[in-house]
Amino acid sequence: WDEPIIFELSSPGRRGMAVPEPGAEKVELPAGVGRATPPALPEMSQLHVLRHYLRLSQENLGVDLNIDVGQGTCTMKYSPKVNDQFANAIAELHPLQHEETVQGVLEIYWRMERMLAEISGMSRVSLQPGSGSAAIYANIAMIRAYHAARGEGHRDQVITTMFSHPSNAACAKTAGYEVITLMPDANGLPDLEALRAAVGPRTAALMITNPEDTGIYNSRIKEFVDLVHEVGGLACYDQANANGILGITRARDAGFDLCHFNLHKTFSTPHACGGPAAGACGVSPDLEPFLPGPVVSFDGSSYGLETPAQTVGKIRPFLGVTPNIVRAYAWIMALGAEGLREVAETAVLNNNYLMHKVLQIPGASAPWDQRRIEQVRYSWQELSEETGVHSEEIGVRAADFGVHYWTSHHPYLVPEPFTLEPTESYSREDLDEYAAILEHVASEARRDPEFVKGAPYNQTIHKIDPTPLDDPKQWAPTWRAYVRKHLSAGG
Amino acid sequence: WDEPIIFELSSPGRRGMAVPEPGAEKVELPAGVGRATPPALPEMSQLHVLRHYLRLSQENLGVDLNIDVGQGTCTMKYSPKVNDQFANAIAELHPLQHEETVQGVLEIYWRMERMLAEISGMSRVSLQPGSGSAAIYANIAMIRAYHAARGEGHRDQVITTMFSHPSNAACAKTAGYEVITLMPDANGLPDLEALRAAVGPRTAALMITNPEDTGIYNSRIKEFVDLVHEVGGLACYDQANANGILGITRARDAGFDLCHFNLHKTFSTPHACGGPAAGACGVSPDLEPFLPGPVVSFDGSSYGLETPAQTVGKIRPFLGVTPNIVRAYAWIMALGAEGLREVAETAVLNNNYLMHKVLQIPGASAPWDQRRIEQVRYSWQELSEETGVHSEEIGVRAADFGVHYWTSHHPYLVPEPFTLEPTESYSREDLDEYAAILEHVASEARRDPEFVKGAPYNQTIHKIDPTPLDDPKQWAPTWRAYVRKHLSAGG
Amino acid sequence: MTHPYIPNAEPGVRAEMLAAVGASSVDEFYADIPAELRLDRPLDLPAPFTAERDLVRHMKGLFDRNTDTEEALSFLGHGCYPHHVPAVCDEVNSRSEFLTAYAGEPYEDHGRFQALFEYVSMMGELLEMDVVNVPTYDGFQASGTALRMACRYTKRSKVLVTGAVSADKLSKLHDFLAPDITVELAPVAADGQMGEITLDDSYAAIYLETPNVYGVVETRGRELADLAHAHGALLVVSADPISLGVLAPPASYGADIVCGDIQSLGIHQNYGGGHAGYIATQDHEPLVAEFPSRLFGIAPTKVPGEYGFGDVFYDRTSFAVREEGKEWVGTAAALWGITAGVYLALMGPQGMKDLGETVLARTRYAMNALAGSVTVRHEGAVHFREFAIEVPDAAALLARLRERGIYGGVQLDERTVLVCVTERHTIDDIDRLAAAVQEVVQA
Amino acid sequence: MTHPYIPNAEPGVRAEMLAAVGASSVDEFYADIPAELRLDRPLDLPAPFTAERDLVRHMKGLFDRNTDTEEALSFLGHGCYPHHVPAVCDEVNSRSEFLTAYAGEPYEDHGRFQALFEYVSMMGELLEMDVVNVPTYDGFQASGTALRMACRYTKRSKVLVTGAVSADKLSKLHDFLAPDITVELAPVAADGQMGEITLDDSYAAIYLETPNVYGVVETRGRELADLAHAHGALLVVSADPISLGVLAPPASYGADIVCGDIQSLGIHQNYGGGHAGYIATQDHEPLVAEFPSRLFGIAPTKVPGEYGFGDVFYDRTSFAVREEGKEWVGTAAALWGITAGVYLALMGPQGMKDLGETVLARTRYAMNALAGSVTVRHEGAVHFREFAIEVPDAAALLARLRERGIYGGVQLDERTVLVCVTERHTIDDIDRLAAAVQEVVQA
Repeated sequence: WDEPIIFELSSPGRRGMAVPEPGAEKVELPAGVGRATPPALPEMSQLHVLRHYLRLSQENLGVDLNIDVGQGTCTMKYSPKVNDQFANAIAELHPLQHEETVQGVLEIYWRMERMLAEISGMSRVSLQPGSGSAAIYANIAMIRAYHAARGEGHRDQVITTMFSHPSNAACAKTAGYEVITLMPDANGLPDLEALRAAVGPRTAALMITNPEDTGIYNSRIKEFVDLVHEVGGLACYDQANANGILGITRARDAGFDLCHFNLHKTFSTPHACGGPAAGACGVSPDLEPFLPGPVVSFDGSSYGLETPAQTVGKIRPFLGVTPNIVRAYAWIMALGAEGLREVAETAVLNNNYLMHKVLQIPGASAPWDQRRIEQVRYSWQELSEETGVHSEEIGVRAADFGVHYWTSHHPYLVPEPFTLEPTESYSREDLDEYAAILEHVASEARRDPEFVKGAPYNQTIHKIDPTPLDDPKQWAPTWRAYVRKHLSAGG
Repeated sequence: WDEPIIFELSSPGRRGMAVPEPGAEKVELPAGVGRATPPALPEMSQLHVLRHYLRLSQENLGVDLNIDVGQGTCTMKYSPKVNDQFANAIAELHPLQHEETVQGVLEIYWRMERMLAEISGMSRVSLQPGSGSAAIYANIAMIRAYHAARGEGHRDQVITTMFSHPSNAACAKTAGYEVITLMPDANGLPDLEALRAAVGPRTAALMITNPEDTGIYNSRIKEFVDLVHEVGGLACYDQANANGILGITRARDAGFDLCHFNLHKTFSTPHACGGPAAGACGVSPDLEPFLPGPVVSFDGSSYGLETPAQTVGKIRPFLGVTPNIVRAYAWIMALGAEGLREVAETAVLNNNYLMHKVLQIPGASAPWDQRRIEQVRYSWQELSEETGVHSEEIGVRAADFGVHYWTSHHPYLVPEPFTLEPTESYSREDLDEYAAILEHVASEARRDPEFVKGAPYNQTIHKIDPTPLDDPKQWAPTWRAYVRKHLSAGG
Repeated sequence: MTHPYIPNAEPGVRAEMLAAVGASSVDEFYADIPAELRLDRPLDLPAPFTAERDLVRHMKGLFDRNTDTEEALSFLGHGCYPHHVPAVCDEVNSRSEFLTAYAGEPYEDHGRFQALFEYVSMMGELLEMDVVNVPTYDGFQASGTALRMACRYTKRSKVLVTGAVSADKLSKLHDFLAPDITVELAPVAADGQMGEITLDDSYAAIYLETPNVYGVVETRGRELADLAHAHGALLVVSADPISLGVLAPPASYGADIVCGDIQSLGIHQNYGGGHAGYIATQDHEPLVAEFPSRLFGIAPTKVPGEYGFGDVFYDRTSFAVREEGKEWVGTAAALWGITAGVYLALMGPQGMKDLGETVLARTRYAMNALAGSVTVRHEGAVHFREFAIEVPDAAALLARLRERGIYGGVQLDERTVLVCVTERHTIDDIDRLAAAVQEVVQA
Repeated sequence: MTHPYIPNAEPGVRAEMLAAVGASSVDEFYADIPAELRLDRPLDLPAPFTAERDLVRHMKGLFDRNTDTEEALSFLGHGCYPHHVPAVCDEVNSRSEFLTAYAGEPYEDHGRFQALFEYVSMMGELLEMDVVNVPTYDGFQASGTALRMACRYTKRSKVLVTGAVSADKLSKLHDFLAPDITVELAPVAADGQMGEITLDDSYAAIYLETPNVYGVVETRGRELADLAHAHGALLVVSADPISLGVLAPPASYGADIVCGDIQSLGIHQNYGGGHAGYIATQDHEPLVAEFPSRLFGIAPTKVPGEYGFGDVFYDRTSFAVREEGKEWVGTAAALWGITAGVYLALMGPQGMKDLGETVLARTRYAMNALAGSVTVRHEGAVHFREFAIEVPDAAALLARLRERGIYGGVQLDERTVLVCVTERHTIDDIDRLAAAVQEVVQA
């Protein structure tokens, strides 16, 4: 089914939910304070609201339903169902309950922090940020506060790399820094010489990922860190995705001062169509005083909350995205040290196996002849030159077979990119099937490029004309705007 | 997707669930007691089991997803989601807990019994039976015990009607009775004269529905009851579906001695692909001693369990299908007396509205020119004679439009039957859409009968060849039978 | 106010619909109901909680007056068992698509047909039998029907039932097999197994349970099968499928019909609302003909390689032929069948074996732990999950344990308590029970 | 044992895969990691609970050490609110299809695009504004971004912020607006509203909240809008959307940017994990250009009448242009947006109005009930859901109430407690609080 827009299902006088009667005298509002006209929300019975959203859900494709290896960089792994039950167990906790009434949840925070400290080699961890990008921002805020506290507020540059997530650049900019971006060298790695040229007294920090979205591990990472340290800057490791190196190598061991994890990547919390997520910031002892507050403390018998001395303040309300902290904690506890290493090794094996299969498809390549860790940014350049079919179109056509890939592979340095990341969750049979689908679509592209370009064919809707989305006269970011611009008599 | 059979997804050594280690000395089993060869169950990781079943779920169509008015006699109404939360709240109660630890659930049973007594006019109600059919069986068991206790064990005939559910006949037969079935008269109603001819000293009981599956209310129902009483028999009302007469008329008011409800019909518990359901038996004071045990008692301050003096014994384990008792209780409590009457009236209005629409479709008819209460057994006889397309084929083709109807409309007295029951849950727009689909398919049948007969076209699978299902050499009631008969080298 | 559950109760819609059908009021539709049968007052029901929040509040108030087996430490079993329920089982059986579906055609409800076919197929592997029914209500019904099947098949009307069976199930068998079938009870031997019996050619079946009501694993199945078969009777065995990862499937020692309850397989205790019954035989047409339940089988479709599903031998059923069918069939317990299938798929052969071993070991551990302070019955037998203890005053012991937050077991008679141990009970739990029992007994 | 989460950890599969790629061991894939960076020991982590049952047991042990707001009677609010969560909201947001999806293409994830488009559209109706973002993290972030948008739009770098704002949010604003934006704080008037201010042409925005941190409904929005506009500044208003069934939408009195948190709309308290932020403006291109978040819009497809969806004006974002984008965008809180949409669809206009009236009435009732024993602040103002009371020792009062199973409110300072009342609190609940407070105060 292709569900109508919910407003089209409305009928006056219906309702999906009744509300308790006041049971007390009604309050009369002063003139102008009360709402004049009721909002034009849909009026529907409960079954009809439910049916609408259940149908929409069936028009969506979660990890649980498909071979979700095509969301490269996103680490779409299995989020165990039992962890959802755990997350629900804290649904009715209020974040400002007195500490004595939330010892269990505080203990989870505390234990989670200690485990992430061990995994990263850092000394303390904040679980407050609401996502990886928010954690990057928190790290930058700490970097800023650190330098300011040392009277080095003049450091106004942050260096990052082109293949690090755009949030590294964007958060630094938001926090007031000038951003210097290192381009990859001939091997697809950040250019050490470029860094050497970039660092100096204005350097506040280096924000770097390793392996970057290319999947290539930068062997010289410690040299990068050392170079920044030499000029008094801090080194910050974007470990959004640490899935391939859990238990193999740690941020602090390479000298980093700060790092962050995305709990919805490496630590399996569900992506939820785009959040809520959860981030974690790990810091070395020098940065501890600047952590966002509060953090959980433990006196040996009970847990409490404390605010670091020179805290950057609040990154978000309260302690963090607790349901996801609970899920990630349970996930680690289901695996342990040996299990985490098995996760990493299997993810890497899966990636190399899939790469082996994909590179056998005529027209597919993996730029730079390098080993890969957990993911690979591939290219359809060859196929595209031959057929005129673009990578995005191949991904859309693959959706007709119940899988797909995502093409928002900023930056667009690799031509006709597609990034696959099989994680540890998928079976060999899944990887074989995925590769077979890509091979099938590639052969379709050769046989009948226009057919592939016309995809999708068995999705809810057909190929979209995106023109109105960038035209202020036509765009419709809400239904009321659409009605006004496109449906009204004068429209 | 069309999911493979789960055995085809197995790969040696995988598993979906780990089990706690014994933590105690292993028990060695005597020779022959232990299992010799492991069962050939699938070996799959957890995600893969989940994915398989989620995909299967998407190949299924619940009330929540469609306009489910085509399961006539089944009363597919909205089962409120909040009631599922309530049902889950008793998941970890053991049925043999001491009464003092289950006062809440016993109170629900007690209050539910009192409400159903009021709705039926009966004096006591047992909630033990696991379904409507089990409730019919329980009623027959009580009838048998009642007559036996009065020294009238010679009564060995049960009279029922052709349009009553087949379980009335089948349960009576199972309990050892000879079954006499009254055929409908020219008005589609049970024939009073036939009953007069059938009753006598051997009559144990009359098992009758009203309105029957035709949807026609039998105005002379009290005469039927009186006639049976006159010969010393009992009158038992199959109220599986009481949805159209809630608060309008009651079993006891027409003189019935016993009745039953299906909680998954009238009282909204979900049908769950075919159970668990729940039944309720209501009885007049004379039958109380024979109720299945235990029943809940209340001494004014606390609830307990007691076994009726001359109980027929256990109909099923423990007290009943508690999750459904909880759901049905919550449903009544959300509606109250006024709400129940609104349910009935709206269901009847919806039925008459839909009948009005359906009868406008050329080729559709409603045998017998009578008023209808909650449902109608329609006929495509005219269309079928014209086009050769059978009712079942039309229902299958309708499935291509996301709705369907069920054709197990025992007995097959009405030619080319289809039974629609819109309940109170669907909106006028739903009914319009449903009628429009039927009209569309009927016109397809006229235009291109072979096309309709070849349906379905956009379901998971295509038209089935049922031949092997009735051939002992070919049938495969399990995968192992299928492998043996159809896949093995010699097969 | 239009009730959230009744869209067309909205007065405007209602008026338009009435107009469309040409009726002036809903009363017209009820014209066939005689006045003397009409209820002339509103039903006398409690005031409703129309607001969901008010309803939640009311229900929560009731639930707060229960103390469940997660809050107390429970050793209650006796037909309803506290095994671990995998989260995936809950996830699947709470899917709207399964939970709210009826039982439609093999097309739009293909998923249900396949899920249930897979369930019976996995049960078939566990049981080593080729025919398994779509679940009936519960193990009681399954036993009753299995015995009726045996009687119909052998055309005899007497059955010999193990004495090591629960009183409740026996009550069901008596009710359900009456009036035409005689139920004889076999003695229980000192070792807790079914005792010595003699048979003649008038019996339709021997009915055995394993593990039986005392948790004792019956080890003389082969002998009983041979005895039954020598007299033209069938061996009917009721077995909890959760034990079959480690225990021999009854078919392997000659059982003709195997039956039981599947509540153990991934279904919560649900205050007794989690039951479903299975019945299994080999693929022997005359016996298959005696199933009252639905059987699902594979059928080809127009497209080669596709699997369709449908009812095997539908004309056996009362749906098809009313009182001429075998017993009756109706809405039973399909969702629990789907759930049990999920459970078996998650567990796999290794999981079932591991689980069985853990249950065997912990049961034995518990017997040893309690043996210090009370008498453990049938100590020499193999026990799976349950065992009986003898105490001076069973009710008093259980009351004292309850005060300590422990549901110590099910009282079988004044001096006997049945204790249940599963993989859910840790060694610590068992030690806690043993310590509490000792404390109570010594007090 | 092969871990249930890692199918290819099975040794046989692993060996075959290694062979397929021609590697002798997984170590080969790690050859680029220098030896000195390799961890030469296993991670020092607690022993795992591989069996789901063991994990459940461990987690349950932790959860048992919490006492949540269903177990206690809670009047805690202050940014996280205990409104009733309809079961349908839980049902929809726990659907695997939504819960585990990423954020794919508009085709295979059409459902998500539509559900979020519908969410922003319903918010648009509630707010009477044409542009609403796909949710950002939370209301704090929404306020920070709204002010940054105002600064970018006006090209100014000073904002005037109401003093009636929570300390935590102020902390976020200070951190997030530094270093380039100056934050000035307005006084709080005696009636609890934002006090007298003066403005000049250097300000980018006036920032107001309603209901504010004291639960007081601001009634001078129109004046403030006029003042801001007279100086070329914007009026930015943070409002809880749940109040807008009864309170005038800020756009109606001239607000240019409206923002806030949607946790009230069908999302559990989640120990602070249920937040998501909204930002809304009219359809004014230069202001739309300043959104950092994603905006979804309708686009036609090849088939007339079909609705497709996509990103509106994507090139604003950091996804597209890195540091040249507006702030940053990442994984935020989409699922809560979908949930809030479900909530608004269930409630409809009448539900939102009824809810607002019930909250207004019960808040006032609670103020009156407590006024007998403590000082209720800002009594003359219109309060929605919260109000402050003054007591001799706030911490002591709350501790005494806790002993009585009541979480009496949030301590704002040594003498001030903020009390929160929603439709979840019955009149009985409020009476119970009032009685307990009186008892404590008089003791």
